[in-house]
Amino acid sequence: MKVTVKLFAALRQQVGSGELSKEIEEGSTVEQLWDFLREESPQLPDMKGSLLYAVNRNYVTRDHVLQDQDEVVFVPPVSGG
Amino acid sequence: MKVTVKLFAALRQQVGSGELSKEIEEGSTVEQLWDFLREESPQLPDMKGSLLYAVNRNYVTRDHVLQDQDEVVFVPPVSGG
Amino acid sequence: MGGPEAGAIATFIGTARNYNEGRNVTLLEYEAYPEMAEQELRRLGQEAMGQWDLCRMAIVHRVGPVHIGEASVVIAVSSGHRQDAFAACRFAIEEIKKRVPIWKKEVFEGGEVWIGTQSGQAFSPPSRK
Amino acid sequence: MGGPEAGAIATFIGTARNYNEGRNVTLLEYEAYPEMAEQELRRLGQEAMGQWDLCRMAIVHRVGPVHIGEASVVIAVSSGHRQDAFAACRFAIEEIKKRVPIWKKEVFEGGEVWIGTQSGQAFSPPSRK
Repeated sequence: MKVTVKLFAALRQQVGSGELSKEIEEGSTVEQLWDFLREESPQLPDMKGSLLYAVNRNYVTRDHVLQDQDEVVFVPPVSGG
Repeated sequence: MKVTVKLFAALRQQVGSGELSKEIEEGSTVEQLWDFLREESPQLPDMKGSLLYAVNRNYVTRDHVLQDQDEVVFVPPVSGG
Repeated sequence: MGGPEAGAIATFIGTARNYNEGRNVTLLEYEAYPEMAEQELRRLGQEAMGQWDLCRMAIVHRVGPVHIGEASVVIAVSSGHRQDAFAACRFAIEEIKKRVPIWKKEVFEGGEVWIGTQSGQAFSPPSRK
Repeated sequence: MGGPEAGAIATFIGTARNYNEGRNVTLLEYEAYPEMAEQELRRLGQEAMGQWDLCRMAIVHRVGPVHIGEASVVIAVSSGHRQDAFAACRFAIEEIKKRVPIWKKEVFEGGEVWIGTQSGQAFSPPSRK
């Protein structure tokens, strides 16, 4: 199945793209997708401890299971305001 | 000796004047001046418990001894803002 | 109020409400002991500047009639970090309500009353200076 | 923001400072995940309306370049009583900084950095929803 990954801020710059389309296995969690992405793009920092996960514009826990066509965003610490 | 009493808000309306000139005895305290004023103008409420005293534009305690030419204000509970 | 070294501006505006303690208010009227009010405002501003790390602070209070919906008081504070601006802004309005010699008369349907001096009402006077 | 039933308006303005953690900052640049940022702002507004007795609330956050001295975020809250406006205004900026997906890049003399994602810096992530 296929999901869309959107990248922002530091992550967007590190990967060099704001949007990726990823083929993943059924039953994958959002955390597994992040691990998968880091294998592909080793320039991504090891920042699991400070990362939040958003699926379809809502925060989810790391063990959230992805569905086909999900929009996934790895949210580095926000710094608005 | 002589002091000036300025009255504001409810007190001004109750006395019907914003400024009074008062002859007082040497050694009088600001609280004694209030008592004296209430004898003269019984329409003034018994509000010692909530009154503040200001002499020459500074808050003072009730036992503050007045000097000639002092400007005295009896400050009912303020309600600015 | 801002400036290159400011990261935060907090403001407070007090406005005239049409309702207070069961009364339909139609107008407010403020009266001040002007020389002392200005001095106390300046003083509390200095106290705030000493207590928090502020860039600038301004306070304006109206006297005379203030119609419903209009502002009676405006406080603005800028600082490097937001905590200071918030705290000082809050401090300013609380101190104004405790010690700055300004009084509000509420005109409502059927009467008027000086707020703070109704007979029978209990007050906690500010600590005397 | 005001209105006949409002007695208080509290506002907060975040402005771009020329100095942060030893760096002479020359420009800020904000980037957002716009759809989710708007949704989170709306959500935190609703939470504030449920938690305090408010009349109105508005939040604006800029994206793109923000020059030194300019505002990056404006929050305005009106309420019958000042405690509610202050508390909700404070809540809004704290929540924005915790959970609204907006990021700030600081451009300074000699470099630039995304705030919040510097390596080696410790973060306390917001509670997951």
